[in-house]
Amino acid sequence: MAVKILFFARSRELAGVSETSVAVQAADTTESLLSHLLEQFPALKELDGRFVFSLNHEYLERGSVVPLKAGDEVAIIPPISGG
Amino acid sequence: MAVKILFFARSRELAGVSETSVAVQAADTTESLLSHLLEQFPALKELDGRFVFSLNHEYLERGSVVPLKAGDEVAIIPPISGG
Amino acid sequence: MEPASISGEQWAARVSGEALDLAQCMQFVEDPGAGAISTFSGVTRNSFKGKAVVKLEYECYTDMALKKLKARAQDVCEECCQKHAIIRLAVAHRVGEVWVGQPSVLIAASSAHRLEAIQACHWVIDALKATVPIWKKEFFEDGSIWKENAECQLLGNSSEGLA
Amino acid sequence: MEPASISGEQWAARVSGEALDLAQCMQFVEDPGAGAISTFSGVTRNSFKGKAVVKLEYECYTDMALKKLKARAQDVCEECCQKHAIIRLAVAHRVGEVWVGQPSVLIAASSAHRLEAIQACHWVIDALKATVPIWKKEFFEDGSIWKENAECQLLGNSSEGLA
Repeated sequence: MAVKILFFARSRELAGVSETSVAVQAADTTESLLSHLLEQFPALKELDGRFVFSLNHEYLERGSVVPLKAGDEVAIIPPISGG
Repeated sequence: MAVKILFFARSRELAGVSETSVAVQAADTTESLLSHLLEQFPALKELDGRFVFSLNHEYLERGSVVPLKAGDEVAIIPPISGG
Repeated sequence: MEPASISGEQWAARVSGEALDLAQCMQFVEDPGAGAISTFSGVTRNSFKGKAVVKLEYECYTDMALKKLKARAQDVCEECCQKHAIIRLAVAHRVGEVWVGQPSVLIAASSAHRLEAIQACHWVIDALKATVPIWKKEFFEDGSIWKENAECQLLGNSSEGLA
Repeated sequence: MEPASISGEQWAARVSGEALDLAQCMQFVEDPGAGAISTFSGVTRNSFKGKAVVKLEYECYTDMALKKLKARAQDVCEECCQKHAIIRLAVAHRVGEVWVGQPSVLIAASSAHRLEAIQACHWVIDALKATVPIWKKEFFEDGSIWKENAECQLLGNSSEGLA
């Protein structure tokens, strides 16, 4: 069971990659994913929590705990600045 | 002493000309000019007063009585519809 | 008619019997300090209150129209320049026949930030309709009529907005 | 990047690594029933708070951005269509390097009457800045910084406007 993780903008620079894959268990959530990512990419701590997750192209509320399943696409979304 | 008169839109069609020249005396005003024009171009009565004069490229208030002098340019301005 | 135009450092106004060119208006307002460019095109549409429109025909008191367009452009530039906001403004109006789909009026405005450019276009088209001596006749299959802008206050008791 | 786009009958959204083309957006929204076409171009400007800007660099979560642009376009079209007002809407955003004077975003809207086209451009650029996952980095002579839109509410307590 794997979840695809995308990094953008500053989170991409800090992680040093634009994409990774994380194995998840049935009980895993965005909360456990975050712990895992901060362990794997400690530089992400510099974001100081200034981001939200998106799950399958929809924003998640900041700090919300949402279950994950195989095939999900999660992205780290720092404050946006299009336009 | 002459004043130049310009007709636009419906007033031009009713007058049948786009321009004319009217001799004015020292005491003449937009009021006496109007009487003269309605006499010379009776079809202008069909405007039913729905116009203002401009004098030298500035609108005059409807019905106002303004003195005229040689070289003035007066126009009949029906309701505008640019844009 | 031959194109007639008037311009200042920050603004340009034009009345022309030829097809209007949005790219030309855009080019006038482009500026390295501009973060936003907004445009407005008024176009002949194919119907009015359910009746098929064939074309519009515009007539213009050119000298006075350019004087009024200049005044409106300066109003916008002066008001906005106090906020260092509007950089440039271009407005062009066509005279003569304007067929369905063709533009009769173009406005372009540039500014540092987006709000002012959008507002400038909005304000200029409203002011043009209210104060610039231009007339249009609408042609249907079976007749024609001289239009009157709802914004035109010339016949009202107030001369507000006619300066 | 290769251009990516999504469109419906009344709207088109595009994200592209190539220079944006306003004429193309205009063409999409042209319609015999349109009396007004309004456009908005967001352009790289040469300074930010007095500091010289060299270029911007945009990055985009393409799939999600197109989904959000589609939702915003449909919001506008649906709301306005109830008033038979907006005819068509096109929005395009560039990714990669955008130099001073070049557009990063283009919006064009057509409507029967002028107010709706102007408001649609205004609303779409505001909504884009608030909800579409695109990021820009500003490059100065001596460094660079990731920008954050003031309109971005992602970090607020409210998730209003993020749908």
